[in-house]
Amino acid sequence: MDLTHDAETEAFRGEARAWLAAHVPSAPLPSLETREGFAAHRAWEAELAADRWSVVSWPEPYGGRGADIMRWLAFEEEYYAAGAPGRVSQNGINLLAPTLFDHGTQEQRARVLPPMARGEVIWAQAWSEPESGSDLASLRSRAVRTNGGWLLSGQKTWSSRAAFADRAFGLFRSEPGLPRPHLGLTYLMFDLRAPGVTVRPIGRLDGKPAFAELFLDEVFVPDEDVIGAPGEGWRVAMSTAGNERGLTLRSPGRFLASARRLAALWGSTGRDPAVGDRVADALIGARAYQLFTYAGASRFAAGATIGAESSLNKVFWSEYDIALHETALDLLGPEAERADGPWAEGWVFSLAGPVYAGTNEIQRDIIAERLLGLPKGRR
Amino acid sequence: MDLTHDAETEAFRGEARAWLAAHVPSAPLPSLETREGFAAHRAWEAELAADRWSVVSWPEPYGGRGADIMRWLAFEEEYYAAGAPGRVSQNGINLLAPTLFDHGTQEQRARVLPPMARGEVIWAQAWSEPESGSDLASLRSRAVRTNGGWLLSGQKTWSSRAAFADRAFGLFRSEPGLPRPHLGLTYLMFDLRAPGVTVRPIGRLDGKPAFAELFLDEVFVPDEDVIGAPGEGWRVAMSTAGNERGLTLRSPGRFLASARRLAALWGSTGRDPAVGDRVADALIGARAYQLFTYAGASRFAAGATIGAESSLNKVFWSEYDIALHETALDLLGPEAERADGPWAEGWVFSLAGPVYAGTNEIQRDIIAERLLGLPKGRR
Amino acid sequence: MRFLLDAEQRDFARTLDSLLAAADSPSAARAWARGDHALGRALWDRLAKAGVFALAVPEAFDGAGRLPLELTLGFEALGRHAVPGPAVETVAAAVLLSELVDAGPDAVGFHDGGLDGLGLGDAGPDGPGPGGAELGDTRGGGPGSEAGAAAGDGAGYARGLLSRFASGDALATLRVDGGYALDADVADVVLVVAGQTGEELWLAAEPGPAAPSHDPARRLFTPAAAGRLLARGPGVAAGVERARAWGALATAAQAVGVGRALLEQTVGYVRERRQFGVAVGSFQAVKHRLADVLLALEFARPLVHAAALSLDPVDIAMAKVTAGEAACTAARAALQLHGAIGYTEELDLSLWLRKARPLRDAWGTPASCRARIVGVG
Amino acid sequence: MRFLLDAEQRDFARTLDSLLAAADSPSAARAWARGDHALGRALWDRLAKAGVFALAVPEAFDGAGRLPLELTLGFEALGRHAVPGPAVETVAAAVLLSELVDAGPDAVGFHDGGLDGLGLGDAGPDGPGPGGAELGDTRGGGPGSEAGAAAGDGAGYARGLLSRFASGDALATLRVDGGYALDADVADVVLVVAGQTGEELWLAAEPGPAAPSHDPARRLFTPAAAGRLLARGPGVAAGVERARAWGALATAAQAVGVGRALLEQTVGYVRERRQFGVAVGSFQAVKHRLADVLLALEFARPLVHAAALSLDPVDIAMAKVTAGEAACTAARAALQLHGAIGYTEELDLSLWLRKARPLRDAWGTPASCRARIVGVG
Repeated sequence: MDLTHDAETEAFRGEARAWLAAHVPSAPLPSLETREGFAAHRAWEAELAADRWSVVSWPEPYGGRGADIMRWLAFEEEYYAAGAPGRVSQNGINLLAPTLFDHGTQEQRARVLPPMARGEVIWAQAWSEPESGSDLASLRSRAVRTNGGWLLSGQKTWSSRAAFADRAFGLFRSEPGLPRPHLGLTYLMFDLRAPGVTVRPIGRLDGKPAFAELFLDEVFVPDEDVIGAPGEGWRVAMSTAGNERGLTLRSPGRFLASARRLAALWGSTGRDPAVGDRVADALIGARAYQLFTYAGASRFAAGATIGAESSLNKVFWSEYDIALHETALDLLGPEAERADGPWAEGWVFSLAGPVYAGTNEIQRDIIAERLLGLPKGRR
Repeated sequence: MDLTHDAETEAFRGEARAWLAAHVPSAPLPSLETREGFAAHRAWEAELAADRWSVVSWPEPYGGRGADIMRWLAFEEEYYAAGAPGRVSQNGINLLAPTLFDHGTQEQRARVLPPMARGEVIWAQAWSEPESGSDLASLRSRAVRTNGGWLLSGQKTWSSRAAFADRAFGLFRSEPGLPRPHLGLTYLMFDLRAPGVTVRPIGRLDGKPAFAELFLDEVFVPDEDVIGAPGEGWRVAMSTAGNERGLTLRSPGRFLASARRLAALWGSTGRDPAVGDRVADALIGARAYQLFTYAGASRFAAGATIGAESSLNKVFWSEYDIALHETALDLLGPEAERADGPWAEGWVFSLAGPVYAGTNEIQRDIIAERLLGLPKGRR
Repeated sequence: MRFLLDAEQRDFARTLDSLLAAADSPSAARAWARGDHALGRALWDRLAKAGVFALAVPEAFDGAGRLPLELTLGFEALGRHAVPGPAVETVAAAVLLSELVDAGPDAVGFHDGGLDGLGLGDAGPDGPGPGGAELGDTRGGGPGSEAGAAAGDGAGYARGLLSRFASGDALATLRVDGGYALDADVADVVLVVAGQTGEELWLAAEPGPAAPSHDPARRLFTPAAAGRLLARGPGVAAGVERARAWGALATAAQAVGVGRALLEQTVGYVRERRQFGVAVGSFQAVKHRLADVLLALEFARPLVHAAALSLDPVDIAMAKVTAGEAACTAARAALQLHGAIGYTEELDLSLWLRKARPLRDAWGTPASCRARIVGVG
Repeated sequence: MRFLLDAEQRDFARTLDSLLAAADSPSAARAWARGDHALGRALWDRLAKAGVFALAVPEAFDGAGRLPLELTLGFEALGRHAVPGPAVETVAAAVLLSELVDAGPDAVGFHDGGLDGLGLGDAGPDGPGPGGAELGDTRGGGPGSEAGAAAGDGAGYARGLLSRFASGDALATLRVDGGYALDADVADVVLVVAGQTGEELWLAAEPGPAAPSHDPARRLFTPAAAGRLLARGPGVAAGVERARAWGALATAAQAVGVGRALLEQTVGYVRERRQFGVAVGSFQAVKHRLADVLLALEFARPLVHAAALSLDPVDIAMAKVTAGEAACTAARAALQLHGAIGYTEELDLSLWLRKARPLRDAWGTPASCRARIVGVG
């Protein structure tokens, strides 16, 4: 057991650090949930990609560096420590790309991944529907077979990034009436500017259009944009969801950097002893999360898969993130009311953590049932 | 709306304060959960009773002063502020006596209450059975009709005070096989030294025999010791349980005094600013609990009954009590490990709060279902 | 001792509730956030007719006398219906000004209308002032245009304002300790407390720069201590202390109302919303979370009422911190139990969700309240 | 980077677990609480044979070299099985004594066996000391009977002790900063750190008065700094600092084991126990509470392992506070979900329940750990 990165990882880390020091914008970009900020973040993705820093864990042919998970973690630590911008491409990189690597065709990977890596095509996810929030299997949007492809109809919601994104991916019911709701779903990619698509941006609590409703009316999707076999969408998607909830949804580097910023804020606001314990807890939590992730990554590197313990990960970071930001707001005192302060957007963002990617209630059910073996079914 | 006690109450308060100042033992009595302490507390009950301070809210013929609820609250504030001993008679005074006032006969009241008021007969409660903790209606101990009375058989547990008490009261199944488990129960009083009774003391976490198991083997109870009609025990008991969980189970005076002691401890240990907020919360909580109780008492005085809001009361004080004691232990630092310190017994006692008199899980179900109208049944 | 609202008080609360329920306050709040204050001012007129704004104004100035308990009922209703505007600030201004006109000339020197901004005369005559000084006069006045105040001296002007507050005719805002003056763009009077010891009270000429709040129906201004120096002296600092107490009390009451609204809407939602084939409200985790919200609110409200009865600073601090935390507890639960829809500005729920945290911190942060309670602040 | 136990480490942990599961540790803990130490010492012998007590002792003194990670595995097992006795204290004493014998004569002066309590000579010869000084010799020695130590000088005596710690043949306890020396009545060696700057190390003659702990298997003694002055100098204070670090680390690991045991027993209980016609473990409130316990433990354990790898004081403080709080979280949940039966000393659960809070506070309270983490302690 050791916590020392190998020389190759440290060299990689050093290279990343140097590049970031030279390239990270000195002033924060405008919020990526605004039109202006979206464009600025897209440009930043291109800048990352130009020097092959946008998708370090992908194979080289697709624009990556073939970094293993330890190097990816090291990159993320440097990335957030440098105060680099949020990743407007994260839906594509973290959710769609792993699915394509596992279930896509060679042609799909060659066509879809490079423009994703360069920020030319930004992806939105299209999982939820108005009547199926936590209960994803109850999806009702349809994919109807047509000549050379499928016609998508129905409504999706909480489609993050969709207000300004280019394309989207999601599940559609292609064989209705099967005995279990998980059956008969198909995983498809579609163009947000195709005929029949209406995008209605939804403002989140701070008014920024962080997601959208999608109205689909016989939107044509060619067969080449089906991932995996038709009807097998649930199985295909679950590998993505496992990934989403696992090690890569929130990298430890993000929280290590936030905790350091919090400690600096505490220092610069007079080291209020009444808040010291909470600052300590933020530092502890970031370190614990880093170590928990390292342990998972080590198991992963040793060939294990990430299972229900990803629910532990999800509950931890989502509650940690809120506590950290609320501590920062408390240090700001009455100033915390300002919605334009540097901590404000992070706080609003953190509030969604316990809700999305599987509510924490559901995650705790999973922890209790799958990790502790408590009886299933009653909630 | 006003928070000023009337002159009569203030005079009563002054009289109580003066009496307590002259009589409260200067050194704490030994724990009432020990044989020696039980005897000392019994003697204290007699001392209270000698000047009619043991049951102030009872009518004068039974040894009380006919104090209304506001005077009772004032008395309790003075009682705990004076650091007076815990009440070894509380099962009888708070649980059995209200039942006798509501459902007992004149003969029963005349026979049972005066010795209870004088501490000559100390009562244990005998509600729970090994297989029915929170699920009280599932009781299995039997009362079988016999000549001139009943024969009790079965097992009771968690009988508080029973290790050293004289008599006990509880519910027994007198008509088995009825369609609902609440039916066919009878409320009886019995002697803990009667033939057929075996008392097995149970040590609580700190080893003190705070409760006992009772094994009953055809214990004869005369008809005169049935309260209410045979078979009506559940209804009779529920009025007691309502009382237990209502305003009188924990008087605000107790927590006001504890919070003041905590603030003094904080002051005498250097006013650690990292703990100041928790000390403030203890002061706030005691005041909030006092005011909540005053509001309930005012409604009660105006003729209302105490309903499901007693569940709010129970959850509040039980969690408050633990938080207060844990703050005290934190102020004591490594000294907190000592089990013989002045805060130690209070802490161990507080830990039982969320479990007994209806677990807090059940109380929260009740709050959600009865006060908020959420759907019943699933848990 | 009768710690219960009487019938008249309950009627007053019920009347306000019905009035506001009928008035579509969510639309007023949304319009206010867009800078359109017409609906909001119409709401204020109706509340003023119901007597809400007279509750902090002495009878001598057309008020109801100071009735803090009734005021908390009013502000709980304002919170419950997300009424926008500088209501707490107008109450605080009313308390401050009435303290000033009651203070003697040793404690407070008023602007006498004839001197420049630095020269202060004695307090004005004792009787009710003309009260007719147009607010426009003073708002236009900079340090160089003091002649505009000749229509009334400072004390008379203050008296006139008090009548206008009581009638709902004027909105005020207040800046203390370098903090923010809420909604100074729409307030008819912008007061700024300044000076080393807080002994100067300025009538600001300009609202100053604006910053956004997490609650878009609140806008945060930083008016400069410039314009007209209305009053000066130790009585100003003392009056500000009283104003703060009332501001904290009214904010605590408003927070309870916000928390109640959040709880009610969430209970309604989880009873209807179905997931996995059952009502979300039948899950025990949901029930317990909402039980905790009710618990927090039910133990906060008595503290607010008791603080209104005593006006004791420690009682007010207890009420403020507890009500503010209860509203935040309610907001967190409401957000979680609504799921994604709760995270949008589209649902009216957001009008309350975004208010909880600002109210928790305004007019006394939890830290400052707790410090006062343990005697270190 | 490979933050995983290797096969050998996993085997070691598994071996200890089986060994202790077979050894009826609850009976040993109950007997220990009654003052009957035979079963407990038998357990120690078995643990010593498995190598646990050699893990803090350098190879030069028959130890395994210092292996902090393996030590945490051992102590997690001790916690999980509620093994009684001054195990952490013996580890801390071993670290302290080995630091002292490694320090130069400038840093530590040892008792040379020929002088009285105040006169200290140079450190003894470099090679292994006689190691045969009977413990009885020193425990009998008061300030006036120093001749009893002639069998070995201080350094040699310390070396001998280290061998005996490694073999499980001697138990030590330690009093620092006026705190408590755990189980000093049964410990073979009672060390007391004293002096203004903590530069004196005494071999106490008497265990001193006893006080009860919330955990009856722990007894708290306050031995006086009297008996024999074993060593003195700045190296003592430095060695105590290292000993504290190891003590905190071992306690953190023990707390994780206690938390795990509480979780496992509670999961087992709620799967079996039925109320209202269903298993208690099927209630969502019960599930979520236990999920939170698992969460706390799963995020504490990596901190313990990382602290063992670095032995950095901040890492150790993080591990200590997190493991201690996790154990208390587990205890609170275990107590609540067992209901009344959990509140009794009869159920073996109580052996762990009563350990959680003492372990949280021993060898570094949460407050002192957090202060160190933010750099103010």
